[in-house]
Amino acid sequence: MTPGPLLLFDLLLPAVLLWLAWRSLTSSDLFRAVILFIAFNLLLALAWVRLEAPDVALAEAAIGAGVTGTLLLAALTRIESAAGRRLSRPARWRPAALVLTGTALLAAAAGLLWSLRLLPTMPGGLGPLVDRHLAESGVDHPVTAVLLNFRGYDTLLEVAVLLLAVIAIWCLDEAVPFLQQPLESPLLTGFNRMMLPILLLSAGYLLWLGSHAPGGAFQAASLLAAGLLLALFSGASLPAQWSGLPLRLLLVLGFLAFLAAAIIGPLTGRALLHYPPAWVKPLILLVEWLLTLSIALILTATVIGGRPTGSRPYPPPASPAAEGRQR
Amino acid sequence: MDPRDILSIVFLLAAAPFFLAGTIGLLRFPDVFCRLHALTKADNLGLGLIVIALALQADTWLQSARLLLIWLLVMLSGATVAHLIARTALRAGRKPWSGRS
Amino acid sequence: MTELCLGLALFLLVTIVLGLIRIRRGPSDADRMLSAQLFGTTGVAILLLLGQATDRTFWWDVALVFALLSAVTAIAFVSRNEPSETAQQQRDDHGS
Amino acid sequence: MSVPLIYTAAGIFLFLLGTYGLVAYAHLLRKILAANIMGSGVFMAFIAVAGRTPGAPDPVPHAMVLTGIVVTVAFTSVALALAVRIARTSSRVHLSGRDEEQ
Repeated sequence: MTPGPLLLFDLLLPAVLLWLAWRSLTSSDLFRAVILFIAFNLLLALAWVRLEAPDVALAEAAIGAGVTGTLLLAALTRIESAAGRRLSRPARWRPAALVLTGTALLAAAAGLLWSLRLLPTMPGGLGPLVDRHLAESGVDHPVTAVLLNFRGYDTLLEVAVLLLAVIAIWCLDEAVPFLQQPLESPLLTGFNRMMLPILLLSAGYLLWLGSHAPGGAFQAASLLAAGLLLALFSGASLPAQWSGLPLRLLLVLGFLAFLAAAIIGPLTGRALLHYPPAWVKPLILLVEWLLTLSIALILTATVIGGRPTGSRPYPPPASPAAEGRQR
Repeated sequence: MDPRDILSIVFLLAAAPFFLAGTIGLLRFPDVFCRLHALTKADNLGLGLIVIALALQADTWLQSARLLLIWLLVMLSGATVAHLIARTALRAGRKPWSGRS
Repeated sequence: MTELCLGLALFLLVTIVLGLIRIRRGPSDADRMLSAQLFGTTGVAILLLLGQATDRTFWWDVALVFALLSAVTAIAFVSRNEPSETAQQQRDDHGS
Repeated sequence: MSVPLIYTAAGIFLFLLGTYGLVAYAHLLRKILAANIMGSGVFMAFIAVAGRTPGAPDPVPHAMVLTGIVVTVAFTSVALALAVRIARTSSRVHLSGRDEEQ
């Protein structure tokens, strides 16, 4: 039996999470929904801590607190400037439809919970299997070993998904100015000057940590992306000549490195993604470093939400008209 | 119970009221600026006391250094955010609360 | 010692629940952002306490990430709400 | 009352809450939030069920959920870009044909 206060904690946290999710979905004002969702993401990281999932907690904290919140707020600003700030209420349901959906959902819940009771608690799962082969994986931390070696295929395609996301976003629209008008606050520039090196160091720390403890490329990349976002908020942007081929190369670099490492296997008579045992460790480290750089840029590009135009810096500075209004 | 444990317990117990004060201030104070005031109390002192208590329990200097770093970062971002939110509220024309309005 | 850490972590979670009232009632967006900021700090405190109670200090890395990133969303909010706040915001505020 | 059971039940209810949100609202941003909540529910149930086995936590579900979180960010960003594009071109943020505010 878990000790008293811990059990209360485990009863209260899911309740708070459910309440936040419910309030986020049903609140009339959209901004309140986004803020409640950000609070939901913060507390979700606590749930992963209680479920003994350190890597997932790190990823949720880094991506949830850093990237998703900024992504939603940026999108909300653009949507409201285009479609106005109207409150939206749920669809007015005919009673029959409401009853039908309600019972369907409750039946699904009952079914799932019932099936949970029948689930046998089979011993060990895949943990012991991973631990047996951990030595050959080139890293000491099981989750990183699974991510980059045993199930490298998922991670390879996952980076491809991220790349596709950027390509899809770039097809839709050109980059709009990231801010209506730059936030010229001396405190912010001072804060950025202090925070950017710290974020860079912490990203390196998480990346180095990934080989023997919870951490790794994705968490490090979201920290780097958060640093880049901080820079964007104080008006920084990539000069025009860098936002052409060099940016595209950097975005694709991580995926290409992983692909090259994967292809070494078949070239040397092994299966795809089967790294030659001699240089497993350096190969994985190199791939992880390049992945971190590319994913950080990809996450930032998704927040900017538009393709770079050859002539202007990426994202373009605030338009002069907005500056005129600036006090 | 060696003295380190006792000191840690004292610091932990001392931290609780600051977090409570921060939250009650957040609920009771009349406008944004006072609430910002209450919020930063929880940051600086509440977390600071917890960090001191845990640093006493830490086995190596590295761990207490990590705790200190976390505390400094929270204070740094707390102060910056408090300034920026207050500035936005002020620019949006929100007057600070003044007596029975 | 661990009992006290767990008890305090539970107490901090209760303060987060109290903070939810401000998110619900907070008249202006700034108040809601404020409570989200308080959740971040209290989250760091809870993580530190849980790390100490369960004797696994890698929870402190999660606290480090929280501490680093708590400012990013708030700055996103601030840059969104520059002087172009609508009048609706003013009416909202007289409620407090 | 084991800890994983609580979180599995919470995960299931989060998923169903998200399903309701996805169905009930026409506003695109709400549908994206609902989809994220559904994803978090599935991940929580998955890791909670994986946590039921005794001994050290099983790394494979953790790796898969980590991948899932990153993919969730990817699809959220594309969905938001589409929503912004729709808002810009049709100055409306819902797809339903009826014009009244949904």
